[in-house]
Amino acid sequence: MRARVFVTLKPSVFDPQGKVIADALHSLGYDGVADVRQGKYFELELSAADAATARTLAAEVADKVLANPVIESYRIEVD
Amino acid sequence: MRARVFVTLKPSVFDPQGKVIADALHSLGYDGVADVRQGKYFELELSAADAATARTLAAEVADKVLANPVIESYRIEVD
Amino acid sequence: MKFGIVVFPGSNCDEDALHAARDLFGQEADYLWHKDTDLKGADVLILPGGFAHGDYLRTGAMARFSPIMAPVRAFAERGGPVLGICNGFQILLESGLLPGAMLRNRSLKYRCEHVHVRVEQNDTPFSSAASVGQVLRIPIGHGEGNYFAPSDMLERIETNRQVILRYTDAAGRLDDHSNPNGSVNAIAAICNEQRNVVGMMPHPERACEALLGGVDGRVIFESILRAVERPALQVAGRSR
Amino acid sequence: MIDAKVLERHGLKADEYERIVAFMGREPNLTELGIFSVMWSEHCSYKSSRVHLKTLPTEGPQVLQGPGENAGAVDVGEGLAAVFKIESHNHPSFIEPYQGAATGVGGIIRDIFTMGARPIALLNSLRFGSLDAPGTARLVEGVVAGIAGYGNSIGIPTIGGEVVFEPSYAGNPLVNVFCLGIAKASDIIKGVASGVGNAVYYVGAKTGRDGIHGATMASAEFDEKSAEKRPAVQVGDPFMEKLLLEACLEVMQTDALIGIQDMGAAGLTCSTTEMGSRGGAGVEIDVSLVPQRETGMTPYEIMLSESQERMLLVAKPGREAEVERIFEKWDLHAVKIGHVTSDGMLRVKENGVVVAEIPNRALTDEAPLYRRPMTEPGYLRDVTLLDLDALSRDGQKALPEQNAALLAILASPTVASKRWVYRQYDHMVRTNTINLPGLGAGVVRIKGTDRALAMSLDGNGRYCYLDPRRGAMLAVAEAARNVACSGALPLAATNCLNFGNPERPAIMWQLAKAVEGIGEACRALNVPITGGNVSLYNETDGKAIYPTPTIGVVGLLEHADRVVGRRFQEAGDVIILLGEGRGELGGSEYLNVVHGVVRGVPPALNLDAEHSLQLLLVALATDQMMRSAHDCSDGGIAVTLAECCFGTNGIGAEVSIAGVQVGRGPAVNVAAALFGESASRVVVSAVPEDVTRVLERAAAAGVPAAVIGQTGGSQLRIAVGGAIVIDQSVDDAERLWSGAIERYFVKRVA
Ligand SMILES: Nc1ncnc2c1ncn2[C@@H]1O[C@H](COP(=O)(O)OP(=O)(O)O)[C@@H](O)[C@H]1O
Ligand SMILES: [Mg+2]
Repeated sequence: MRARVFVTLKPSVFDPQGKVIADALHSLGYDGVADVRQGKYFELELSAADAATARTLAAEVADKVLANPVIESYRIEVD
Repeated sequence: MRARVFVTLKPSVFDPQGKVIADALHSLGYDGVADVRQGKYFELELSAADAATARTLAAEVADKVLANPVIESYRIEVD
Repeated sequence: MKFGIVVFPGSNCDEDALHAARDLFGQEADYLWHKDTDLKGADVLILPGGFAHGDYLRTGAMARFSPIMAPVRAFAERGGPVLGICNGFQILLESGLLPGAMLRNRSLKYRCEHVHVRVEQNDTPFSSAASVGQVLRIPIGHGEGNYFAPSDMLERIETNRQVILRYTDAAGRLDDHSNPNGSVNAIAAICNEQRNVVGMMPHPERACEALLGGVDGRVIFESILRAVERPALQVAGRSR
Repeated sequence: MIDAKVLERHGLKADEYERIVAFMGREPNLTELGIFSVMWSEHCSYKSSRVHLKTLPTEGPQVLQGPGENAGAVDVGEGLAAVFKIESHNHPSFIEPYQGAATGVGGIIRDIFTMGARPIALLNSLRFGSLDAPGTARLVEGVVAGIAGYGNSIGIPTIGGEVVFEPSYAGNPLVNVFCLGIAKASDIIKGVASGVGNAVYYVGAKTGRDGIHGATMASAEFDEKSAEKRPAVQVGDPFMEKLLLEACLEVMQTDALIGIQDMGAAGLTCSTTEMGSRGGAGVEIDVSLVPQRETGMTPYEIMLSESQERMLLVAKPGREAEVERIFEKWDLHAVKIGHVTSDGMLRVKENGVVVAEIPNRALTDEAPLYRRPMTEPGYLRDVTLLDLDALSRDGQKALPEQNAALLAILASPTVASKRWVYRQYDHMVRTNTINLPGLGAGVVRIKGTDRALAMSLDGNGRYCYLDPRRGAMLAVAEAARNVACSGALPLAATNCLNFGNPERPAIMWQLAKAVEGIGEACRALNVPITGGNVSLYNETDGKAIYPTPTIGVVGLLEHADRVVGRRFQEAGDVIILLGEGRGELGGSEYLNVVHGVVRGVPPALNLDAEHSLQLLLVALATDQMMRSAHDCSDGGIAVTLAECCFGTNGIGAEVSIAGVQVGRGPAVNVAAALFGESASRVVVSAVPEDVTRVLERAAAAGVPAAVIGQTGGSQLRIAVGGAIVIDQSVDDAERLWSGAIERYFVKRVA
């Protein structure tokens, strides 16, 4: 079973990477891009019986390891 | 309008980060996690008339800046 | 006194810390392997710089799970002096022994160069030999030293006088240009509320010999010697 | 099944295939063909260059290990050896700048610790197209980040190097990386397999499909089809390498090993073959035992994979458990994949079934060896002609004013400060670096001794384009001179030969002449060649790069604390010029930057004079008579003087140098005096009390020496033949010089 975990900086946290990319895009003339935020994306191969167990496992792993609660929040998708 | 861009290493490309994370999870006892692949995740704020234009713009930006075509591929979602 | 230098897989300033403590300051010093579970009777702990576990995922993110971290935590809670340098600082943040988190440098580039830092507080075991306002010239070498704390946390840190070093110019003036990584409030080093655990991005062990271009880092080690000789300082009276 | 197309994909020529069939006495299967293709590739076999490399001087009392092993080694006293080598990663870096450069660093580091040495310093020599050209900045950014990403993480300081920007490298950048390590001379380990039945171990990263045909790719020209070769990209894992480094050095302490070798180009194939042939033995492995990252890998893929961070080692009988235990400590699993045999064969099995069987000799000694035809390139007849008076005459244009010319050169990316580059490298880790980047040669002290090692990489493609032989000699001279300027006695050299397609007689001629020049200079300057690397086919769409030999020289300082840097120390010091300027402008930075001309013959080089100069520099440093020393290279004495003032918080200088007569126009003669690049010159500063002694020493050494001025003030003032022609604020000039590269990178994605 596969879970996808999206880790993003909390809105209140300045995102240096997103900022540099946005600047670069503007200097390239992409003014249509108002803002960029960069996050991390994880694909987890899980040996779980059902989606629910998979989600719980993914959430535990995200809480404990993949995200830093001080600056980041995460979202999980299971399929 | 918002576009989400997922950048992942091509399947054949070695992902040292994913490997180390997986190893760490195993040493923490999460044997249910068979494999981990790490990628990048971008949220783009776009001033685009409609979803189609937004997607085109996002794709162009992904090609030019967000993804490294040599080792990475990407997926786009627009909402 | 005895230094314990914690070695994680990927640490790379462990030898430098040992060299400073043992060869330059004539102290007993020993490595503590991350799989160890006892501190070999160390009086002071240094978590050295490097790229523990490759700094993959997040700097310091995986080191905090190493077996050694349990006794390190206990040691810190007993008031034992713990210094995290660079990656060691990041590990202390990730393991919650210090408040806040690190972001990529705002330039997104690794930066290795001498910078100036101003001593803000000297009632910690790692700054007691310095005077408040003193400006030190010490090298940095990091790609993720952009210190961040949410506003409420930051306020607590400032009111508790937990900021130990700030990036300034050579004259000790704060200016954005002298901030090498974008750290909030130009923070280069902080301590915990008990003031016995300190994390700093600059590398004092790289500034202990004239031959290497500067000796301003010595004051950090001299502070440790004092602190441990006179334990009174260790629990640092005025902290509330 | 093996038709012309298959051969072409394997970079094998028809006659080479016939050779294979003749040797095997049968048609090889595809796995065997793949093995031959990588072992017979230019990269692994040196088939075009070997006959010339053989002429290089490789011996001397200081040499502990010459060419042939994973790296060379020299005696640096107190029972210690300096182990060093240079390696190119040009093609991979062009295809994927970050990973290409990173894996290049990873590879050269493995070459060093494979010898049992602890790596303590990295250098890199980079060549790119013009920074103004589209795409260059992005390439530079990727390469520099890749070098930094790997070196910083593993904790080896990058203490020096060079960066050059020339249109000729636009389609084919050069990334040459150098690593130096320290070992107990008695503990040096070799890459041999011996002792029939001894276990052959595999340790490190798992094997994937990455880098397959990297070695053959490094031996083929670029063209629009290069894109197809992209799956070859390898990803570096510096963390894995750090574990390997520590674990291997720990294992080597136990003397439980017979031999060890890293898997670099041609991976498992090259390491098994070379270890076998060095030990006069054979190696038999079973690929099904090789740890694999991907499923369904064929023996062909496993044998040719160039996955990074892998080592092959042979353990002494009865010591296997000990070896395994040490690797386990570092969470590495040493896997027995085969054993040493007596039959001199490389035998590859899959689940016990033989899938390839080739005599080592066929892959090594019997590999093709070419004396390729050479002819002097026609372009030389024209480009060596230089009429200096034409510079000002044609179009009646007057020469630019000299101050403007100086600023233009200082702001040209090749001469400008490389701070933007080396600031991204951790150059202080290990707390040994006593000459930081920007101060000339890189210098690291050796802890536990009073000693230090100085090292410098230098090369000048433009000189070599105009005269490969002399250009190569000048490169050796400059590298050794930079080392001597720091006070270190040059001990030995390594070299990386970056050239075009050797199947073109003109290119082959350039290579041969360059090797001749290297050999002659190394003999005269007493720096034997202990190893190196050859990178050919550096062409894009048939256009070759400038012939570019990169020379690395390593020197020894007996007293680390007497190291000398390039910067002036204090106002009031006396400035002395060692050597003589002859106003040679051929191939100079001045002609290139100010006039857009690449013409003439490079400066003359008297090797005996150069050697005396270098020995004098070492003596002056040892007796602490010079406070700074900086050689005159790109941009001549004017640029050298400016660089001596930079980084001193604005210490200026008042200097007066002799005029020269190279043309009719007075302006040209002044320019030649200021910017001419005559070799064997060093600008030294000394306290007034020492000046007489310095001059006496120079006279005794037969080195021309003259007091040319004094440090002080905030201006750089240079008079030629009595008339002041340069009058510059040091601060302004330094601002321009420091920011010249940086400005190309603001607002760029990292
Ligand atoms: N790629 C690089 N990496 C690290 N340091 C570099 C690099 N390129 C140049 N430097 C440093 O910048 C300084 C100037 O380089 P260069 O102009 O080539 O010196 P020189 O003219 O004495 O040969 C030297 O100290 C060199 O080590
Ligand atoms: Mg140079």
